[in-house]
Amino acid sequence: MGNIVEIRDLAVAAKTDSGRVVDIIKGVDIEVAEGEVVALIGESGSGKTTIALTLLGYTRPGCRITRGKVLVAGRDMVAMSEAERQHVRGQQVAYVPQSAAAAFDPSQTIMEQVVEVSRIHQLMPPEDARRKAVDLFRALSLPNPETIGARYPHQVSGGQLQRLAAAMALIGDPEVMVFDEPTTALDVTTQIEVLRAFKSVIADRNMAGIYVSHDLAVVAQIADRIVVLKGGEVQEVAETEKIVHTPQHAYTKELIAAFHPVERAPADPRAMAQRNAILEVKNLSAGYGPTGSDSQPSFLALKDVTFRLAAGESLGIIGESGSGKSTLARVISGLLPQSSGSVTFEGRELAKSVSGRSREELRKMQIVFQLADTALNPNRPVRAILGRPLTFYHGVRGRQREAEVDRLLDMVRLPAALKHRLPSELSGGQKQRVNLARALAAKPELILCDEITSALDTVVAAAILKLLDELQRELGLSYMFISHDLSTVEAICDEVVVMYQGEKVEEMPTNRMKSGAEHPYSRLLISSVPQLDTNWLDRLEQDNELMQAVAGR
Amino acid sequence: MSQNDRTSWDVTNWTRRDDAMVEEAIRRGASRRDLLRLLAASGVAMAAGSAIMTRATAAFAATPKKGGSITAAGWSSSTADTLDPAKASLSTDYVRCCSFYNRLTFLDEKAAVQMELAESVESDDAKTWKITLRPDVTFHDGKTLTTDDVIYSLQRHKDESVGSKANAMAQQMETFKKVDDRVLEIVLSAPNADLPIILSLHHFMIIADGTTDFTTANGTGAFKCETFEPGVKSVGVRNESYWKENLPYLDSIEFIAIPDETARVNALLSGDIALAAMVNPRSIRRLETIDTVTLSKTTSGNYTNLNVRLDMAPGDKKDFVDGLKYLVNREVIARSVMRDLAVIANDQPVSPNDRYYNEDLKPKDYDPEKAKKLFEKAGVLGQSIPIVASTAATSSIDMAMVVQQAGAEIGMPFEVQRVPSDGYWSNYWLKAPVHFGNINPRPTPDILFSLLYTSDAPWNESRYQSEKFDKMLVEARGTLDEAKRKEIYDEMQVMVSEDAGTIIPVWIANVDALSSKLKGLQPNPLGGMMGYAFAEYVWLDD
Amino acid sequence: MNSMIAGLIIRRVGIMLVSLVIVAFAVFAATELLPGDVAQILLGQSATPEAVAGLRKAMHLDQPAILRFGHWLGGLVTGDFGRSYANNRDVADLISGRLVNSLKLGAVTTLFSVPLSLFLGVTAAMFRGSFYDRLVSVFTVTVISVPEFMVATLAVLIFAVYLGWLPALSFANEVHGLGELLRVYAMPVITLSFVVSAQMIRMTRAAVIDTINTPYVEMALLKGATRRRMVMRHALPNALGPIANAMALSLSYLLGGVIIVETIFNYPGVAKLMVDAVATRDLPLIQTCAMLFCLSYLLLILIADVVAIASNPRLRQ
Amino acid sequence: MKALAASARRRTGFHINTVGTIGAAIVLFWIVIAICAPLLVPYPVGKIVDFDFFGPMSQKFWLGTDYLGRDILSRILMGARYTVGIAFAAVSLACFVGVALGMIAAVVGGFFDTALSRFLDALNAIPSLMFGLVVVAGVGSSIPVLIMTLALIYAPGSYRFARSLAANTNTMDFVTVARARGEGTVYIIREEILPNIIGPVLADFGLRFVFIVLLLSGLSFLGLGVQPPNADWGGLVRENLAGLPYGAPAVIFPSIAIASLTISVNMLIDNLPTRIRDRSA
Repeated sequence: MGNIVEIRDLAVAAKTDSGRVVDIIKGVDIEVAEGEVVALIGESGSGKTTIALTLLGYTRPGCRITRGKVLVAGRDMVAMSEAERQHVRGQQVAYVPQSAAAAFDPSQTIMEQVVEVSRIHQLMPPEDARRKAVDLFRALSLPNPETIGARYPHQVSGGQLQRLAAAMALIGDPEVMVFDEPTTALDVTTQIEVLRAFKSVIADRNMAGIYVSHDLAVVAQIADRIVVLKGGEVQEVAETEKIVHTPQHAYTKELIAAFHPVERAPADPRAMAQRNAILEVKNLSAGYGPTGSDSQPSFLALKDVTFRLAAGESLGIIGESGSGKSTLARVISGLLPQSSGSVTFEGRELAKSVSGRSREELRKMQIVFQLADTALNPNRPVRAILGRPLTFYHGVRGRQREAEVDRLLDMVRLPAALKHRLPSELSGGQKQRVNLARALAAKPELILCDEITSALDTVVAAAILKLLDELQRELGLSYMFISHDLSTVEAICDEVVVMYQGEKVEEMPTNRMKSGAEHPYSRLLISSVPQLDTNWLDRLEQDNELMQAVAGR
Repeated sequence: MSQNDRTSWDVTNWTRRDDAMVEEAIRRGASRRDLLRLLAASGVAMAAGSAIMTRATAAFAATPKKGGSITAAGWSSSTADTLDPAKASLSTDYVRCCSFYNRLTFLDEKAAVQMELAESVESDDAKTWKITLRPDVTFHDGKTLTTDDVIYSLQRHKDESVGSKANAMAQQMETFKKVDDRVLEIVLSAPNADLPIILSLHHFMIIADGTTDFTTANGTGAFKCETFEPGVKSVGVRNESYWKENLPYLDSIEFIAIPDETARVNALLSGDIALAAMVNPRSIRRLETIDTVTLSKTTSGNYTNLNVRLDMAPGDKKDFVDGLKYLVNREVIARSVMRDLAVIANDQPVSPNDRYYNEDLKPKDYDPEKAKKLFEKAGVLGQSIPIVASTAATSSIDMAMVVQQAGAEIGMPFEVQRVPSDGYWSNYWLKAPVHFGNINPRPTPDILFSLLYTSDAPWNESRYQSEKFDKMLVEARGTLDEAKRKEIYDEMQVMVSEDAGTIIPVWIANVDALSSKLKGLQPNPLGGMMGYAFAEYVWLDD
Repeated sequence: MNSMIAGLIIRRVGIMLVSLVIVAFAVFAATELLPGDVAQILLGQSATPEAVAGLRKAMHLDQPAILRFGHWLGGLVTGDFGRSYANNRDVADLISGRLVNSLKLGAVTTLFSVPLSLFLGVTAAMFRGSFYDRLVSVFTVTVISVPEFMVATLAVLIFAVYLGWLPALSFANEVHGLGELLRVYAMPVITLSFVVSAQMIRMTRAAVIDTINTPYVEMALLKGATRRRMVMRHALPNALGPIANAMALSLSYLLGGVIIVETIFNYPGVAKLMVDAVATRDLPLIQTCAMLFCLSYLLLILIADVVAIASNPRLRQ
Repeated sequence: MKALAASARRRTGFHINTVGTIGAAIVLFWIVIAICAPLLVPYPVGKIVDFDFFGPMSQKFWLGTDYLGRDILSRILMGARYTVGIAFAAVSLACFVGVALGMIAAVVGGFFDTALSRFLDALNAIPSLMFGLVVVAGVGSSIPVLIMTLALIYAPGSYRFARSLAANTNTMDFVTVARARGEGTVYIIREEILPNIIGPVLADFGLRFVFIVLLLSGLSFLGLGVQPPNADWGGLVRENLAGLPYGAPAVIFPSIAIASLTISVNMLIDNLPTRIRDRSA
């Protein structure tokens, strides 16, 4: 079996904003045999997407291939002229983008874009191309294959778009497919279908592929071999099974370890019931849009939700996008007034909006957002970000405030020297710690964590979770932990609430999640989380009808 | 700013005001018996001395030709443009009225009264006037001219709702009596020998009886109105049955206004128009080098003056006024501001072309040191004194800057306040302590003095008060001895020059530029474009 | 889609009416604050108090200001724009001819400048960073920076006076044939295009570059599309919304903002009409002109919105 | 990629390219001239120093003389005060008012936002030159009136711009956090919104500055502007326009001055120092 792709000593340089040139890929060798799928895995900044794109002879603006070869079917993409590369793209090498929702031109129908490759390269008459596209839609098990092409991208769901993107790539019968995190933006239940579709077309056509992902469990289902990248260099290359079960390199081991979080020892339910409820939510409904005659908003994002959180405990809220879990956090924190129902904090009912609550009430309940990038004011240094709540809630100023800031940074395990930096000068994990420290500055009783680990790399996320756990022990905090990622919730929560389309479908202790879920949706959701097991996808059996209903949303 | 900085919203311009002044002067002079004779006499003298033609002079000899069409451009127009002679206010209106209508009388290039629609205007007592109309004059719509038309045309000015500019003037015409179709009688409220001159005013154009709609013009004039768009243009075509023999020469004339002087000159140079009225002295250097352009220059009694009100600070201190007279650098104004299209004047309004002009009265020299001493004496040295100027008063801003600079050099800071030309005459002129005015030619010293300098003069710009002066004026009116009158006027000129607060630095010339193919344009002392009546007299020569 | 656009138009028309009333009132108040009134200005220095009073009465100026405003507004509803104070003509008559002229000039300028701006903007975006792109941006910056009366006067001097190719004045009427039309309109159109194009080119370039940086244009590139195809098929259609908006803003200048060009070329358009009206305090005329400018501005914005919606399937629903 | 960008930003400081440097230099040059003009003028601005008008460039009069025979160099140097000064004051006022109202509208929202936006939009529909004419015709032309008028003309645009930027920032999580903390509107505007929109606002400031210089010269063309003997550059061009057929330096140099200022401001804002750019991104 010959190698269809051979990357030899590839180096890519990028020009920074300040005009400095840095190497982001530092001499990488990768080969892909015919019919083989190789996964590139690594955290953000590892250079995996950059490498994948060189297969199409493309680098993002500001980047440049400085040395090495990228041989596709024996021809060097680096040395080629731009016209030759255009000829190769779409025909020999095709690309499936990370977010199909963004990669489809919103102003054209799907069919036009799917057959565009054949039009550009004049592969076949438009009629034939259309027929072929419909066949591909069918092969990718898309609903209504005959008519789906006439729709515009915004009219189909994310999971379908991702499969349509694959159809778009397959129309030119490429020899190599490049998948760039094709399922990262999807909900877990949707991800399964997409993965299955990919897997089957690759197998059918015996194509070679490069599969870029940060998610080992996903990669384990589809790749033959895995290349582990870090900082633009290859750390380890091995068969999937070997990587998963017997990783050699320290970094790979770390990756695998992060996948198996320490399970939390569940609190005693009886003890919990005895403890005072710090937060009680009763029949909470809220939504957006103009209020109708029934005094309910036109779009209800939250319907009649009731639960209770005991002091010192952690409650997980899980659900997929659109389940209303973030709305729940906004309502509890007073950012979005509820249309009905009540929120009781430490035995006192809270006013609907921030302006009606006392400063003390606000102080005791803090909210931490998912994206530290947007949650921190990019123009204020860390000390100002942390200092403000100190001054605001506790009136601390001057030297005392500086000392408090240092203490807070220490509490989230950050060096005090960081306080002079701007958020943009921090790494993702550091930002999230600062984000957390700001909430801690208020000396709260309860922290609402809205997907705080979702945007982080696995290893970093695991560290943050550990920190949260420690802080809870030290400070006796209560958490309401919102996430779509079940393993995260598993790691930190005592109790789990499952949300679906704005409603609470089930509540259970965390340790019963895998075995004891009763509601069909809960079961579907929980079973859809990929396992670090190469055969997981093939063995998975699910309620197809329910899955369709969920995926077709 | 230059002399021609008139913009389209500059509705108040000198011509309208000028006419108002003439009217007023004549009205006030009504008691005088021999005004008419004096008018004619001085007019001759003035026209002889004042009209200077450059290359256009040669055109006098040529034989007029019929045919051809031209476009001519004035300098101001607006939506207030009108074909209603009663409301005419801009040069543009006058040009149009002159081409579409006729008056009972008109003033020729020598400022002498000539009969137009009237065959005769007679009176024994200057109170009851008998006017006989020319026979066989028809309106453009074919109707024959009768006394009814004349009575209607004159009487409507008395109706306030018409908004006539000549309302005040017309009030003295007490009754109109139709004798027959060709003869009418006008009885004045008081005797006025000047009625023939009054009737030559542009506002007293004769329109058909009962006309209220002025979207087009139904007159007896040389051209029929084909198109009229206010603020845009008018087109007149030859009136084939015009009662004046052989006139007009042109087949048609389009009249427009181009407020921007540069644009106006450029349009002439590119051949788009055949006449550009009122060109900037600074364009003349260029125009003189171009063969296809002729310049028509008229020097008359027009002047822009700096007025200091004697009845309020700082003009109540005579030394200030005297100092200012020495501070005005007349030579610089004539040379730099007017580019030599001006004659240095001596602070009194009688022009050098007038036979009553006092030759011995010399202009004050520019003497800043003397001025400084006088200012010091008046106790105003170092005080910032505002001078109000506006493009409404020709070249006043430039003149103000000359004075300002001279003041700055002796430690006398003048603050030039440029105000909008819009509303200048009603809001600033005669009102501000130190301001500019602009006065147009008057046929006699009597009119000038009674209009501008007697104690009860309506436009006593500097509030000059002198019983002696008032008496002398009355005396001169009644004096038939020319030498004696000259003597009195000479002294009055000295009085004005020395004691009044009106500083008249230079006499200003008007220059019209025309295509050298356009012939027959003669300078008229009453204004550019042949006193606005050029349309029927000019012809095209190849 | 149609109902969507219809709904939008209805909503817009409502907003327009509100805006128009605001503008009408603002203009009315501003003119009331100006010193002097139409009667005094019409009569000038020959005005005696009696004559002014008589004329004011005849023109109903003695009525309270607010009553006159209400009267005018009432007339407007019935399609009566009132009569000009200055010359007692129907405002509608006065404006119609001028408006046609302005619209003609505006239309010719639009026909010339919009394709030019689109072409330059799109090509500059396509070859971003190239010498050509720099040339275009130097051109636009220069054009943006030169006062329009300079451009106009220079153009007249060169093309009319020295070369004699084009007339120095532009009369909108009596134009026979296309050749003459081009000759007559050439200079004002060139001058105006200078003024309006620069901003349009800049905005077009920026909008296209914005869309070029999107993943779907990158996707087109990865499908093997040429640069041209990327820009024309994918970037431009998606940039149409912002481009249309920028163009509407620029073109709204063409009706009321062209006083200088109208002055220099002696072109009888509505801008000069309104300036005249201000000078004579001719309220009905001022009001109507102001309404007209406001209306044209709002209409252009509406058109831009419709273009944005028509070019974006997401908004169409 | 993210790490790369982060590491690049860590090397902050202000980086500015050549074009931006040239632009900044010219702008700075004119600002210095505007401040020091009285010390630099070879002749008094109002003094007629030459018998000729529209005199050529010479040893004595570097940039020739104007229509009255005054030294053009002196007039341009002093004119810088008015052009740069008035434009700067007007644009500052317009941006201050516009940005302040825009941020308040974006943060407060609701009826205040709708009413204000609607009203300012309607004002925007009145052609600017026309508006200037009406005001100046009404209250006369003095420097404060000019500044106020120009500011009023450009405030609605500035408002719109700032409002949309602030509305974007307003949805950011850090603002939400501040709001959840219980912070007041003033704090949110001053500390959370303003620092994040200041970059684009500055760029907008520059662009508006250019437009105001041009509008000011347009008003001067129509005869309204600074009081004599001084003149802003537009006024200089206007009063010497008759010299254009003679190719007089009196009309050419003021035009060059206007163009150099506006072009350089454009160059500067198109190539703002990178740090400011990053904020806007």
